[in-house]
Amino acid sequence: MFDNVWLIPLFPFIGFLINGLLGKKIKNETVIGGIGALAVLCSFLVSCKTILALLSLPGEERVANVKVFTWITSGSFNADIAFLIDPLSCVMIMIVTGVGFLIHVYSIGYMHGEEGFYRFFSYLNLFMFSMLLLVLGNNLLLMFVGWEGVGLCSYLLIGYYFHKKSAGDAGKKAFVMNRVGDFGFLLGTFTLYWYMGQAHNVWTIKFTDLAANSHLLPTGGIVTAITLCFFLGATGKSAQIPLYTWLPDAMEGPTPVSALIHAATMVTAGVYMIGRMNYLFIRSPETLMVVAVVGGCTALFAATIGTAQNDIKRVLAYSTVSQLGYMFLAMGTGAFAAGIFHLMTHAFFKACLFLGSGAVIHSMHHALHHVHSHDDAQDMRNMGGLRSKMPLTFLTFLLATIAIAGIPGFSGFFSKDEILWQAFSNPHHGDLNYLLWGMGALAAGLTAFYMFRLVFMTFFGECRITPKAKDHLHESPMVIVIPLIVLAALSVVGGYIGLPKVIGELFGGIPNYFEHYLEPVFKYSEEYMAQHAAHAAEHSATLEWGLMGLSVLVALVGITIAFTMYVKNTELPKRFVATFPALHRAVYNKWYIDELYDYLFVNPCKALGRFLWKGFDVVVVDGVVNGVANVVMAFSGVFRYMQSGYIYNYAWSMAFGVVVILGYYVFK
Amino acid sequence: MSNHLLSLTTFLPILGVLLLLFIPKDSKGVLRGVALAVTVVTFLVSLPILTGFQTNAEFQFLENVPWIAAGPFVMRYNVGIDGISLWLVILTTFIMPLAVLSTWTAVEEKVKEYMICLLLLETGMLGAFISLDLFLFYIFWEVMLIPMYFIIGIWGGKNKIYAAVKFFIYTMVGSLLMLVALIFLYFKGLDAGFSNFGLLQFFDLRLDPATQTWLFLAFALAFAIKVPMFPLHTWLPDAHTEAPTAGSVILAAILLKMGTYGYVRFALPLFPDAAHRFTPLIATLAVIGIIYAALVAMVQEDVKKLVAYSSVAHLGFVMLGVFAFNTQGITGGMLQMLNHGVSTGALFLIVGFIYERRHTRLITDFGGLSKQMPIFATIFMIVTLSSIGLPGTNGFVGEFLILLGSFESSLRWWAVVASSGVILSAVYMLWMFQRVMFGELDNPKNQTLSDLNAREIAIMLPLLALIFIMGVYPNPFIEKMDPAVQKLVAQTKPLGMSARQMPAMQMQGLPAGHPAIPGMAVPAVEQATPAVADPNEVK
Amino acid sequence: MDMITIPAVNMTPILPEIFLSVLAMALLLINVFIPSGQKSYLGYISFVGVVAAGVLVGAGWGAPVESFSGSVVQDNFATFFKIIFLLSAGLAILISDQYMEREGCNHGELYPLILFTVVGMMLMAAGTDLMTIFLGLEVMSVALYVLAGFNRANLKSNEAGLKYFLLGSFSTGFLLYGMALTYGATGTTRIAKIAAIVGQMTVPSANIMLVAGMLLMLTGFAFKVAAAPFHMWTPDVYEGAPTPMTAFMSAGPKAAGFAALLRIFLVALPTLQVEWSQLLWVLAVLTMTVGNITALRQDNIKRMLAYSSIAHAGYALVGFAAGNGTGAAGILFYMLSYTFMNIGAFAVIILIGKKGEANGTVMDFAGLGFKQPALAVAMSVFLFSLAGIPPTAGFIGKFYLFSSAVQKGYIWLAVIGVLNSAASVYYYLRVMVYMYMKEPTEDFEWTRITPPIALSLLISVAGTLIPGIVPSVILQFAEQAVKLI
Amino acid sequence: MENLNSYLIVSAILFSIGTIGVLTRKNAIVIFMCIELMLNAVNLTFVALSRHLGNLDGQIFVFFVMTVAAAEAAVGLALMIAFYNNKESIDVEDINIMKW
Repeated sequence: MFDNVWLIPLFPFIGFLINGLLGKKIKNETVIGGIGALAVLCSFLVSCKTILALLSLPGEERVANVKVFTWITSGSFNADIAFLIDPLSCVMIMIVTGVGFLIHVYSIGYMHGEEGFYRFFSYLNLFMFSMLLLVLGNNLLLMFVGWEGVGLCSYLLIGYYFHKKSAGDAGKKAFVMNRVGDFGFLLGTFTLYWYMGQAHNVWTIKFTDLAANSHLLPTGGIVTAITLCFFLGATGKSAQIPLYTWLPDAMEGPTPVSALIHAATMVTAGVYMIGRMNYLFIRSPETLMVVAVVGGCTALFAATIGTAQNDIKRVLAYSTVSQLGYMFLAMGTGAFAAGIFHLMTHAFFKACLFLGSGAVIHSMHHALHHVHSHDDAQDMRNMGGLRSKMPLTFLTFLLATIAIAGIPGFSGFFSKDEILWQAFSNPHHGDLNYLLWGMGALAAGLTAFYMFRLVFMTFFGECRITPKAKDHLHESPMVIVIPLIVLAALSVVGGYIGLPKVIGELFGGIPNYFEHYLEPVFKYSEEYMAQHAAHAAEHSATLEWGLMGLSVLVALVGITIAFTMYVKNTELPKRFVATFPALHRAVYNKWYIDELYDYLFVNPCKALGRFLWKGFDVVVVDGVVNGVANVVMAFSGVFRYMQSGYIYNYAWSMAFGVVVILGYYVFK
Repeated sequence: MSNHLLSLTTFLPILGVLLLLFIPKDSKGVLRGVALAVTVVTFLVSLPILTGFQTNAEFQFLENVPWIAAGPFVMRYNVGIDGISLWLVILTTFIMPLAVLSTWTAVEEKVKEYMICLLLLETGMLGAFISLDLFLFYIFWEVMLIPMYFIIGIWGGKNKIYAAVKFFIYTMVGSLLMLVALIFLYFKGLDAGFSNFGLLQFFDLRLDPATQTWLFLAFALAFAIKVPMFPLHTWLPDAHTEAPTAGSVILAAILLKMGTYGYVRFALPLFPDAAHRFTPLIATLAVIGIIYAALVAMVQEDVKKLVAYSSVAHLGFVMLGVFAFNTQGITGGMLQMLNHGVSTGALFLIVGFIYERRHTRLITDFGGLSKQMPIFATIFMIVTLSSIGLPGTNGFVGEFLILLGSFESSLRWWAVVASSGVILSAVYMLWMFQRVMFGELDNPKNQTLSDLNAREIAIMLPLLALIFIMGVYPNPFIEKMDPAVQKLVAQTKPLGMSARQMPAMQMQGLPAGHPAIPGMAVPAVEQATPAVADPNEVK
Repeated sequence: MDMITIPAVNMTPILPEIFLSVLAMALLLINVFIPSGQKSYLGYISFVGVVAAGVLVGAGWGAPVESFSGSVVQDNFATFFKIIFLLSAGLAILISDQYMEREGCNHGELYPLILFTVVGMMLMAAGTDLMTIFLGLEVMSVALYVLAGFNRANLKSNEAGLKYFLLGSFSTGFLLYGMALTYGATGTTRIAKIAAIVGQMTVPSANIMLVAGMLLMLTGFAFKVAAAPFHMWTPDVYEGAPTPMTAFMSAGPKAAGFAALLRIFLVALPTLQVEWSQLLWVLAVLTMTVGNITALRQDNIKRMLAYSSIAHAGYALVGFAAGNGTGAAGILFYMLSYTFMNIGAFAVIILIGKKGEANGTVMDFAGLGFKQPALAVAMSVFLFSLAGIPPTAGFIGKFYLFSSAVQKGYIWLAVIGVLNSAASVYYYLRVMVYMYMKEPTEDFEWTRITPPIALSLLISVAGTLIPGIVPSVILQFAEQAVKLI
Repeated sequence: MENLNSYLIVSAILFSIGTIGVLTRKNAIVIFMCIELMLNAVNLTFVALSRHLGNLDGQIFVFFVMTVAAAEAAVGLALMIAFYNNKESIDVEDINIMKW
């Protein structure tokens, strides 16, 4: 019944081929954009059909492998081009194609008039293809294909404005950091394959086979190694500490790219991957702890940086890093469903935010261009008061901001609160739970602060560009606004399919649909947890209500501070900077992490390379080679001068030979 | 006819040389055309080999006729191919027309001699791949050197003489020692009742470990120089930098394969026990090569040199795979040999294209070419990605199987280190790509560059097609070579281990709930020992 | 009155020698009547004579025929070597004409002298008595001294002749002394008898007189084949002698030296093989190494080839040290191919050279590759063959020689040999570097190739390439030749 | 002929004197005379041995040596004259244009 799932990735691929090969000839933007968007729409429709088909099955049967052809077979190793359909992959394809389609539509308007319009759409379609492979792949290797493929598209799209050096640098940085992660992914794959094979003669990398045999795996030990490797992969792709620095730089790409790749879909691949292999992760408490701590730290750490950035997209980028941290926090506490839930709601509101910011930038750019100003169209210090100029954008942006800030009733609240509650009450990490919750809650406050800071700086107050330019500011065309509205609506209502238990009970026992839906995927982990957890999960409705209130309170405090600083008393930030200059400088410069990495990795590598080349290759290796030659040559010189030209010398040599030979044999 | 297909393919280029001799040297167009036609015909003639090849482990298209018989020596013209050499033969005939095309306009002087050299080279290379007689193989192996020496030395860059002589003597030293080993092996064979240099019978000759060690060392040295393996690699960057495009392409795509092919066809099956003994050493050198070459490539200023170092790294992977001694590793190694031929060949072509336009290869002289040369940019990008082993391209399949194979074998920790090569390859290739293609188009000389012309695109298209075909659907390639690889795996099982089946060759499973990471080291070491050195076996 | 009965002597075995001697003497007479500008005709006549002698020699292939009470033999071994001598002489005659004209010393005596040399060499190869061998050696040497100094007006040539003469006579002293001691130890000079007597000794190596005799003979021949440390005359003489004579000297007399060595050591003294094998092992290594390494730094191409010829003597000694059938056959094959490749190379040198031995450096080959492609290709073939790179006769020869060492168990000797080969590649390649990879420094003035030289080049190239690709026939001849000794 | 050894010793001494002469003298003619001395030392050996062994081979050999020595002398002196013509010296110190 899932025979045609292969169409899902195929459509975007066809779109990619058409636009990539013929785009330059087509020239017509509407056709190119149309083809791009249509391809994704078709995928979306097939995805809808697929998820409906899936839902029509009973819970335990909701899993299917669809093989297209055999890809690699070598000895015991086998990898197919085959797709896995289960609730998890279905929810992912829905997000990817759904949000993807909206962003494609948006791009038609946003990229209007750009040089290489066709290139953009072909890359975007290629990305969709890769992402769908990643999500649908039924084995580790195919997932890896998508995994690297999205990395490539990310690279290409970040470097879309390739004539800007910063864009190229950012693209390369993203790719390389992803590769570090991929290194982990590969090692994880190898170790898993090798271990399962040699220990239990299960030579497979197919997810369903692995899941079926996961009971063979020990707890901890080798599984910790495997999962840590995979987690390294996840940190690369999903921009977690220590590999997060590429994501803010990735904002060099066009805004729709940031929305699609660097917010809604690609960066969540790490989360998806952990969800996909939950049966492995649950077997290693150590890894879970690492995941949770890294997630929590990233959530908090990125949030701090977000508070001091002035580039509108960078704020959102750090916000993305921070929100991804939440998802990992969820995964690390074994709340896989909650993590995926947050993944979904985050896709809605963060896509909305990015697209909104794109609309703002677009408008700003347009206005500044008109007056030939070279001011930065992305710098919030140049914005302000856009509320009146771009009402629809403002409204959608505000809704999404409220959602991300975790105000009750909006989607972000439900998903984030679920995570915080799980962080506090999960049975895995003991006393560490308090710290995890604390980090999460504090990050929530900071999130509310910097998001509202952004809103206030952008949409409120006085417009800070020249009045002449101001006249050119205007609302974006409908092709841009409609996706915003759809996404804003989703940000508001998207949370209701996963109501927390306590709230659901309040409204007469509405179940957590989302969790229920994903249950077949995580069932094994749930059961395993129930048996092996370090301590019982805490279940106290009162406590949950209390914590919920607390987190809302923290968010409100954040908003209030932002309001005070950026609307009421705009002198405050300056004073704050004056009071704590070092702190501000550190935060503003992103805690100097990039510099640290340069110092620790990049420069030593280059220096080592240079040394090995000039020092080792040229001096030692070639030195030996040429040295041997020179020694031989030196001997040549010596022998040559023995040839003196005098007969008696030659005669001496002969006589010497005779004497030595005779002497040796006669007297030996 | 069909039973002489291999000879026909091999010696067609020689016929082409005879033809060229009668063409006046000033009619350059005719000379080029004839050379191209000859290589294309050779390729077409080689296709029936591919289609007629039966997928099994046997050697096929055999020809075995007397050649030399004097004193104790009997050499026969004994040729044939199996799944391993099949692809290398096809690769050779496939690359040659492209190589001829690549210097269509770049080589303006001494065209006749140039084309003659290329054709002679083709015969030499094909001959070496199909030889099943050790002596015949050696002859072809050496004969290859001569045209390549001239190609580098005559049509090379400004430091061509140093590069050419270095190339020649470096290779000579290794191969002459191999010659001694070969003679020694032959006399051992005579003692065992063999009557000629036929390779296949020697596979059954299980020499005593000490002898194997010495012979293996001699063979391994010759092949290691050709591969080239760290630290014997320094001739390669020089040779590549100085050689004309076609020279570099052939050097990278085919000539280097001689080394790895030598291991697969000769060093491993002839001396399996010694090969196992030296596995840790060779794997270590291979891994050092991967990392080392990547680091050095990163800081190169000359694009061609960078690509040359990347070759060293890629072939490090091949060596690692081959020395995993299991199906995946060797299959991966073989695939990677083909991949490297395609991708690095393509990279050298690309470097040739811009060199022809700008007469410089310094990275700093470029920048922003994407704007001026979009088609070039796209092709360059694809090839770059193939070179760094992006999934979906050919490079990935080979690299993955190599790493997987070596991870399964005793070379687990080597595989771990080698895997980091995938990071480094991305660093140096993309950094280079970025500096050449991205950024401002600020150099006025670059602002007038023209994009690729039809000829150049025509050269690249087959390579691009292969990059994707081999990446997306590598199974036909694997299937054809699989029986031969399986046979090789069986042949190279060390004594005393043959009872255990692959992949049960791996050490017995870890006990469930084995302690965490530190525990992993224990089985790795345990397992490495039997393959590494069994003291009783040696003495 | 008693009649002196002349014993019946079978003259057939020395028919070629007689023929050549008579021809040479006749030429000396004819020379008187030929005006000085037309001495070339003597060359043509002698070339025809050499070919005719070749036919006579070739007819002797088959079962051995002894004569002069067993002091001369016509066997395959001798025949093979005689062919080599005749080839070297023939080629030398072909390349002499143009050179001698240019240097203004085309005296008619040249050709008879070459023929006398050949007669001497033939006696060396055919001699089965120390006396015959000595006689042959001296006939060869005395003629060679003159040939080396043939260009009377040229100081270098004078010096070459004088040096060769003094040192050659000096070495003759040792050789003779060795022969005397051997005679003393065995009571005979007949090789077969020596073999029989030495074979009966219980511990021949304890007989100091015999051992000393053997060693002294070895040193004497080592001088002729230019083995270190008796090689030092070689570069100077080769450099100074007229180029065609250098070519001749490097091929023929060297082969003759080996012929005598092989005959004496393998036939008369096989029971002492342990001793001389050891010694030759050392000599081979020393000779190869000194020759090759010194050649690396030579600019004068004749001198370079002189050192290279020392090195080649070293390779041949490898086969000799092995002392087995393969080694002996290898030497035979090698000497034959060396004749082709070396004389061929010297022919090219003659064509490059200018009056007064000018243009004799490696640098003067610059740009030859594309000015004279055919000539350069020929030179490349010779050089590749000298370097031992397939598919040339030089490679097959080296392969055979090193194989014999391996067969004998002298692996290290073979290893040192191939390493030497690798080093030698450098200086051979250097010539090719100049030919193909450097631009000519000045306008390249081209001397016409005369038909004789063209013929010699053609023969040399064929003789270098064909045995390289299909060596079977010649190798089988060589194997047969050494089977009898 | 009981005391063969004394003949042999004498001839060995003569041979050595000749050799040392070759090595130490600088005049080409003198060197050549030393070589002749060596050859004659050998002749003495041959004759003594021949007498001792009671066969004539050694003595025949001596005839050959003497003949050859004569021929050598002729050629040698001719070469020296040719050299002298060009260089006006036959001192071996002067015979070294070619070296290295």
